[in-house]
Amino acid sequence: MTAPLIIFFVLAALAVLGAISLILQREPIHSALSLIVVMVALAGLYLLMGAEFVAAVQIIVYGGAIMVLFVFVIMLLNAGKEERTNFSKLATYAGIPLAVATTGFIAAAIAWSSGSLPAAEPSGALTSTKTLSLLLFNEFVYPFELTSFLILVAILGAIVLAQRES
Amino acid sequence: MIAFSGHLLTVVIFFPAFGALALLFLRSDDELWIRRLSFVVSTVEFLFSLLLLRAVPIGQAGYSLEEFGHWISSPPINYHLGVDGISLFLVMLTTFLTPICVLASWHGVHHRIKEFHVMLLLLEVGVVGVFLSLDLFLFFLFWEIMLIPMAFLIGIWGHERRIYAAVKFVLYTMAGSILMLVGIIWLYNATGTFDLPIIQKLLHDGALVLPERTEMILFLAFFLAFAIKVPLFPLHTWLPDAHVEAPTAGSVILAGVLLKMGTYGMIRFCLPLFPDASRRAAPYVAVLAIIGIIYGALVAMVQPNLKKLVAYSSVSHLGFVVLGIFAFQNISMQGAVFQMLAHGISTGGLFLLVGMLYDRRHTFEISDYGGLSTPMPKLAAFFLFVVLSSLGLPMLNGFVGEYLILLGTYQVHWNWAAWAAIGVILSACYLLWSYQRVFFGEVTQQKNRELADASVREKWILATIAVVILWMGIGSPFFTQRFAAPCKTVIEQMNRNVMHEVAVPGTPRLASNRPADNSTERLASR
Amino acid sequence: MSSLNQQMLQNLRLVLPELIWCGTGVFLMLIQPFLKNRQALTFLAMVGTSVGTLATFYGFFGSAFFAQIQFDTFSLFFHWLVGLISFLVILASDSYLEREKLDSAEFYALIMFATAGMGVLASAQELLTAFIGLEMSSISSYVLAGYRRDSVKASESAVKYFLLGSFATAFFLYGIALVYGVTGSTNLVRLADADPSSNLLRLGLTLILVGLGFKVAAAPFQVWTPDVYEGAPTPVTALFSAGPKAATFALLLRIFSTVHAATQFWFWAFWILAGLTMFVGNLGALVQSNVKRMLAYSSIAHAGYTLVAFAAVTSVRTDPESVAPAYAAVLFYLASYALVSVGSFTVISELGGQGERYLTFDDFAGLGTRQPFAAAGLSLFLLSLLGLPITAGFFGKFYIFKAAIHSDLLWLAILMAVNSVIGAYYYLRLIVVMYMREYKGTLPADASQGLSPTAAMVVSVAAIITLYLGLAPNHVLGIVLSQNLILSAR
Amino acid sequence: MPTPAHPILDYLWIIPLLPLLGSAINGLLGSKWPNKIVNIIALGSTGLSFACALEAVREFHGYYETRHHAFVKPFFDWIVAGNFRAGFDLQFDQLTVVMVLVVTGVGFLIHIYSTGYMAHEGGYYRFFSYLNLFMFFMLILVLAANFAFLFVGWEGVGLCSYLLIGFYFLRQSASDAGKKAFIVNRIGDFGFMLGMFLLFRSYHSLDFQTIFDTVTNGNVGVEPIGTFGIMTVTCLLLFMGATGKSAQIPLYVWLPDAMEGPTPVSALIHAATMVTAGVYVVARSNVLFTHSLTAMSVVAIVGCATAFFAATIGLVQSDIKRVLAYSTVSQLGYMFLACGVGAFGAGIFHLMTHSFFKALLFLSAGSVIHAIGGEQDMWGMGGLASKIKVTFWCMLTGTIAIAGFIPFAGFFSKDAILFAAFNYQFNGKVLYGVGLLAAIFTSFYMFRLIWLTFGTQPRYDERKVHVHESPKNMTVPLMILALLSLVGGWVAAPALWGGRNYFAEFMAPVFGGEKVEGAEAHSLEMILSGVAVAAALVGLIVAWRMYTKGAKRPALAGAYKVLYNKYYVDELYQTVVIGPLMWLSRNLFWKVVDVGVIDGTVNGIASGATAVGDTVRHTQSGNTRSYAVWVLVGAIVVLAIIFWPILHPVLVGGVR
Amino acid sequence: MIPTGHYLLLSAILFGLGIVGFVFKRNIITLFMSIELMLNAVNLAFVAFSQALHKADGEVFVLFVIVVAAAEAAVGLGIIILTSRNRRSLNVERVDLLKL
Repeated sequence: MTAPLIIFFVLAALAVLGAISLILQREPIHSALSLIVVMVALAGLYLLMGAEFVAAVQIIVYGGAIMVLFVFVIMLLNAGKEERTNFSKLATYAGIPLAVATTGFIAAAIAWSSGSLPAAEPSGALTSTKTLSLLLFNEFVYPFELTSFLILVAILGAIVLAQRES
Repeated sequence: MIAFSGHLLTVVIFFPAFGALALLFLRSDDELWIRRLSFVVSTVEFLFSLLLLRAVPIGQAGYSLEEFGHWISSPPINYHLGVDGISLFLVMLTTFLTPICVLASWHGVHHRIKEFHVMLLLLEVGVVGVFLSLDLFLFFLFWEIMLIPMAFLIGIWGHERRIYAAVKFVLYTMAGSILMLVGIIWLYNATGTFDLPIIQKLLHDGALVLPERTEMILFLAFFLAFAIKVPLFPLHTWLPDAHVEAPTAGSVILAGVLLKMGTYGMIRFCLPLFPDASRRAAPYVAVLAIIGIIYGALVAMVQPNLKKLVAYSSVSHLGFVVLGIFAFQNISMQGAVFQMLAHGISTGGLFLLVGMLYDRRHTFEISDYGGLSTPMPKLAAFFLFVVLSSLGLPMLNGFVGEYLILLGTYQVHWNWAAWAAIGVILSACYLLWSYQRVFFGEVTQQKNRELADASVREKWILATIAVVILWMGIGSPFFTQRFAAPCKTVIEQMNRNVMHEVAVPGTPRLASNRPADNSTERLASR
Repeated sequence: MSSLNQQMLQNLRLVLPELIWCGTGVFLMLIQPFLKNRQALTFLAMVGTSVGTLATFYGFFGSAFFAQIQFDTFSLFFHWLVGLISFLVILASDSYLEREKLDSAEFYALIMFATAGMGVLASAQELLTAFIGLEMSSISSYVLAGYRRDSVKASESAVKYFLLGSFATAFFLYGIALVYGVTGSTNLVRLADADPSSNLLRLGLTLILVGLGFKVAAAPFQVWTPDVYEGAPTPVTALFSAGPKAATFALLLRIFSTVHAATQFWFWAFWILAGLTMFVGNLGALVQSNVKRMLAYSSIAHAGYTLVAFAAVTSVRTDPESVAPAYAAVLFYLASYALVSVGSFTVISELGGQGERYLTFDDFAGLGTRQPFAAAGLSLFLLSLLGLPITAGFFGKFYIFKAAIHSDLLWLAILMAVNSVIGAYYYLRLIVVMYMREYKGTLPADASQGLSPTAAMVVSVAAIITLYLGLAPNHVLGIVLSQNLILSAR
Repeated sequence: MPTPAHPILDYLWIIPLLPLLGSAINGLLGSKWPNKIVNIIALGSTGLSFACALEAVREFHGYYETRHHAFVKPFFDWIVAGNFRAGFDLQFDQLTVVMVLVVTGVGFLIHIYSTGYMAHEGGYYRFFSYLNLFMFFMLILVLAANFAFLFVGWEGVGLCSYLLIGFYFLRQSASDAGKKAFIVNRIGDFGFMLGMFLLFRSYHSLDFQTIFDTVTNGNVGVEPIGTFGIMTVTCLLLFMGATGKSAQIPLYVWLPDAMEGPTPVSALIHAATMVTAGVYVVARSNVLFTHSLTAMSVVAIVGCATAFFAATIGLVQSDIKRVLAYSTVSQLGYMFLACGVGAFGAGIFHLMTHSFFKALLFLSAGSVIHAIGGEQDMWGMGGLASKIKVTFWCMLTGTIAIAGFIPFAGFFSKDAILFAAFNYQFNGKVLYGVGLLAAIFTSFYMFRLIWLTFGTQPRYDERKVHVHESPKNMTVPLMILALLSLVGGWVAAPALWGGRNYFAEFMAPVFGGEKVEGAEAHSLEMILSGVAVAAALVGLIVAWRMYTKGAKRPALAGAYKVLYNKYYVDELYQTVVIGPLMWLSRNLFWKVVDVGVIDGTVNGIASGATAVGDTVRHTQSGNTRSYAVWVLVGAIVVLAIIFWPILHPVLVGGVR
Repeated sequence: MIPTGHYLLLSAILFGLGIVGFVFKRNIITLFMSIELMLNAVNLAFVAFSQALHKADGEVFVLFVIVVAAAEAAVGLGIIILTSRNRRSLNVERVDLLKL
């Protein structure tokens, strides 16, 4: 077993555990922290694959900005312990099995056909930020510009929704 | 006159719509002028339809006054109109009954008078359109359009359970017609056209041969829609409700014309387009028709409600028509067409009369009447006249149709005719019994003692109906000679691809010493 | 450099509508502090919408931005459609916003952005761009759904829409990822060359179907629809039921007409979704007592009808030449439904009274005499939904039937016929209530006295177009049937 | 083609048209007119019609001399469809001569009588309108040249019968009787119509001449007895119609009830003319009937049975008109018996004489009822002979005539029938025996009627009832009819002493020459005549013994009760046919099948859809978590469909 | 030498856990976190494919996804705040006024 593989498994385990913890924690704040763990683990994996810019963005924007927003809202709303109500009979009895079944389905399909995938690229050749930016401003310039409007929408939406009645 | 001579059919179809439009400009509390205007419009419309009479030469099988215009290019839907001997009289029946309905509603309809007449005229547009369309799509369009004004007539101006009846009417009809739409589209898929004459020509030339199963399915899709409209047993239960709840004018149009759309559809579409399927289905259809004849009559006999009784009598009478159509005999086919017209007049007349009674007493229960001959002898006389026409007294219109149907049917299926003829007995039973209970005997209820006899308006309505009844009963060739050729054509189209001998159940023994005859009837019977 | 500029300008011409719509949105936001006049804002928004829509004439057929965008008759059609929808919704919102005392600048801005998103969806040739477009319209929609901040129902509507919508988006995105993995690209042109037997590709497309199926409210992904539609401000509901749905269908059509993986299994998927959706929508609507919610269920049913045409498109029995009418059926149906839906929700929005309180069937009793115009308009729309001739809905249904039968989907056609009859029942019920029942009790003082002029305009426009499409469907059909559509999609 | 030499024959329609005009004028305008004007219209039209008929007969005489075939003239088309044509075609031949004269002549007399009888009734104009209408239809019936047009008259007279029976519509029993008459007739018409259809199927025409010529010239074999060939079926179906119209078993039940109508109606319609229409049709179709021995036998047996059966009921009836009604049924039976045994001429002869004396009897009975103030029960009469002498003598004439005493009309016709029956090849003796028995009964009940009505002491309250003789306009027709009852049979009289039977000879062109009678046959006829007169005497004597003195209404018991209640046939029909049919219609067809099953299914579908809709609605729980699960369900469904090729072997394999 | 399949499987598992979280959690905020988890799984898949295919555009997609996630977070949290203000509860099961 090579080192990258070991690292992979460690990070993968971390991510999975973080995700499970996210589910099992009853305090929202704990869940949020668990999610951050997942994100950090994923960032590690990105690095492992050589996607350094993405890894950085993952940490900075995702782990940093977005999750801070979550934590902030949790604090703001003073969200207490999650109450585990079971009003939905369907979700209570069929929810987890169906979720697992769906996952199993997807996972099985992927496992089944991963052989047909292009050969896996070992970590090494890092994707340069330049390549990314060229792509971003050439091929993907239109969606990129659209995202600016998207963010504008988000800002507008947040303002509209969160403002107090005058 | 010259200006629209090329578009007479368009004028006949849409003139009432303009009348309706004109009505909209009247103030809605200006009752008198609303009524007058709609009467004038519908009368003028009737006069227009009389012009058609001139345009349909006696003995001509094809369509006259054809109008053709491209409407939608893909799929090719055309504004294709035409009139032949069969549709001619159905159109005239419609245009004849509409002014009468306006008159009949003069005092019977009290609220939303403007809307009422608008709906009546729009209904006329739809019905006339159905009869004059030669494009399957156009036909379907008018077929559906006419539902709405009818539903409104029932639902707004009807009686206690009017909403139930209106909804039932629409849903029943729609259930059938939507399947017909599927059938029409399927047929289009097979032929690439909605044009009826073209499809007929394709079938005739053998350019189009529908597989057996497809033909049957298509036949059923069309037939179901028509059978519901007719209504054929056991699809008839919308009819009593619709009739009982509808206002008089609604009942008259419903019984007089709308039911005929079903039988008209059978003649115009089912038989010529799907001859083999029709032939295979005929025994089953005939059995249903016969059940309808007898069953309708028996149920009519025990109805405590006068209007329901007339409604069930329609089930019985229309059973004759269906039987006549599906006997595939020239004679019975002509009888069926004639019966359609006759039933329109006489059952329309019955509904008018029942409506007049209702206007006075506000009840349809037979038990609330009794002895009405004493306070209203004239109305009683008219009622009896119409009853007699309905039960098929010779020299009145009801007889000719029934007689020809039975005669024609008998030529190939004596047992069908024999069973159906029981209906002739039963019709006398329920009609005379109900007439007796309503008009004969002592007046039992104080309220009935003071009832007014027929007013001048009512007398005019009834006299018109009576004259037509008599005329149709005596001068039937005036009618039959005009639709003889189209009927014969239908039969011929039925027979064009008879390759093999189709065994006709129940006839052979008597047929043994029948002289040879190579008329069309013989062909049809094979 | 200049050639690059030149090229850029050419590119921009193709996205001009979106730019104008977004620009109007930004402009509205900027001017909001200075312009308090609601009607002026409405006017501005309408000008923006119409100019954006008309800007399509400045464009040309072709692709732009490295084949991210494909501008063809198909996208032209949807640009006009969403433009028209937004125009009408904005017009209809005017009186609503006044009555509910809501800020209009943000509202219109959000609609503008949503419209731009739908425009992107309609012309996207690339899944990622489509995703951004989808998100633009979705995120705007989430906000619009909760725009009545003080309303408990509206916020619930927003939260449900948001949570479930994001959930579905995740599926969609995952699907894109898988497609990308198989084809090495997210461009639909490349997708066409992909090996249709690849399981990963199939999985990806399936997940995309789940995501988009959610957006178009196909059963069993329809669950969010009634709740969200009911809770959202009615003009917004009008928008939801017409715009995003149409745009998402556009994308779905683009994807699944491109995929050569049109095996019988896609066909069966659409078959079953269509059948389920029709039944769920119609049967659900059958038992509603709230008109708005009834129309929400009905919108599910209509998505089902549209899916019938999808089944026809993907049917293995369909030969390539004859797929065109099936596309046409989808497009025509969406157009006819969208107009009718906007029209009917507009009437509902006017009649609901402040806080949308008078929306039960009983509140509609006697409307025929109380408000003849509103009742007549609503009736016309209901009849179109019902599929009665001389309305747009009839031809919509007709073309779908035709497509279905052409592809030998007889049973699906029959199911659709059965559903049409079920549908007829509840549409008629409302008409019956309006015209044949008297209003019981006294009319509340704050109940609407009549349509506002703007709403009346919306109703008139929608009614006229409904009738126009019902009498002369040829012109619109000519557009949707033109060759470009097929060529570019393939 | 006819020449101008025959003004009436060429315009033959004038004969039926006149009464129609009279009817229309009176019916439409008469309500406001005094009786006098109504009289003028009604009598004028009928009288003119009678005159025209006479002229037509005269012209026909000349016509036949030169052409030797019936006069047939089509006037205009009535129903045309395909190869079917029914026209307003009129025919005039020897049979028509008899019928037209009887109808117009007796009809005219009864019209006159009615002006007196109905003078004080309400609806005077209506009555005459109906009566004229009846004349019209009856004339159509006898003049028609094809079956379809004959059917017009056939149904039309049924209608008039309905109207006139129910003339006193305030009485429930009257309107019931009218309805019953019409419906029972309809049952017969059912057969008649089918018969017509079968004829058309066989001969592609309904014209008498075409059909009869085809049969006569077409080498159509006679269908032997016991077989049911096409001819037999046709004839039996036609005969079914005849049993309805002419009140034969099993459809006779309407006629006794028909006595609810005014008495002149009973005389005209239910004695003299309409009820004989069945006989007329059978006679008219004699060409057909003679080709089927089975049908002939059936006709004979039914006729004979009816003659006997009705006579037995007549024995005990207490209502004067009912006695006459059953007598009519019985006499009609004789006529059918005659036809059945091939003696069509005798049948028509009896038809004619019967129309004289039965009209006479009815009118006299009417006169009695008129005199005694409306009472119809014979047990409430008695001793009237001295008070209403004219009526008494007329009635007595009629009674003698019907009983068959020589030389009255009835004797000759009945004798001819019995003689023909005696000679009939299949069980002729039995038919004769039963017929003779019926003749005894006839004589008995008729003389019983005379004694109960006119003999002994009054049984009514003389202080309350003022008996008075009827006015002239009633008694004069009586006297004319009495005369006819006496002399009406004399045209056939010479046959009795070996001379010519003028009547039979006259009818020969229609019925074919009757069998040439040898001397042996002649002596037999003499013997049988004697027997017949003896039989009448027996009846007379028994009646005399029983009713001359101290006659009292007998207690209802035993056979008497059965007879009095007409063998309970009405009750039988009621319980076996009508009751169950109504019950079934109401409780099974309407309430169970229609409302329950069919409408139940329809509404069931609707409520089923609503129920399913409710279920669908409840999946919409409002809980976002549930919704998420639904999305998953959808995802799995779609995944399962798409991956079915892979999934399928896995799943199926797993099951295995 | 890590096969792409490994990454993909991990991505699938994380995606699945996101689904599980979505149907299991009740707090709206954590529900939303589950969605973020799913988006992260998608990102992982994109990066893995991108590396496997030697194409950088997969990573560009990740950037877009992150931006979209951010936008969603802004709006989503706004909605959550609104809801909690209106309903005084963050339990998604208690937000069930609209139903049937």
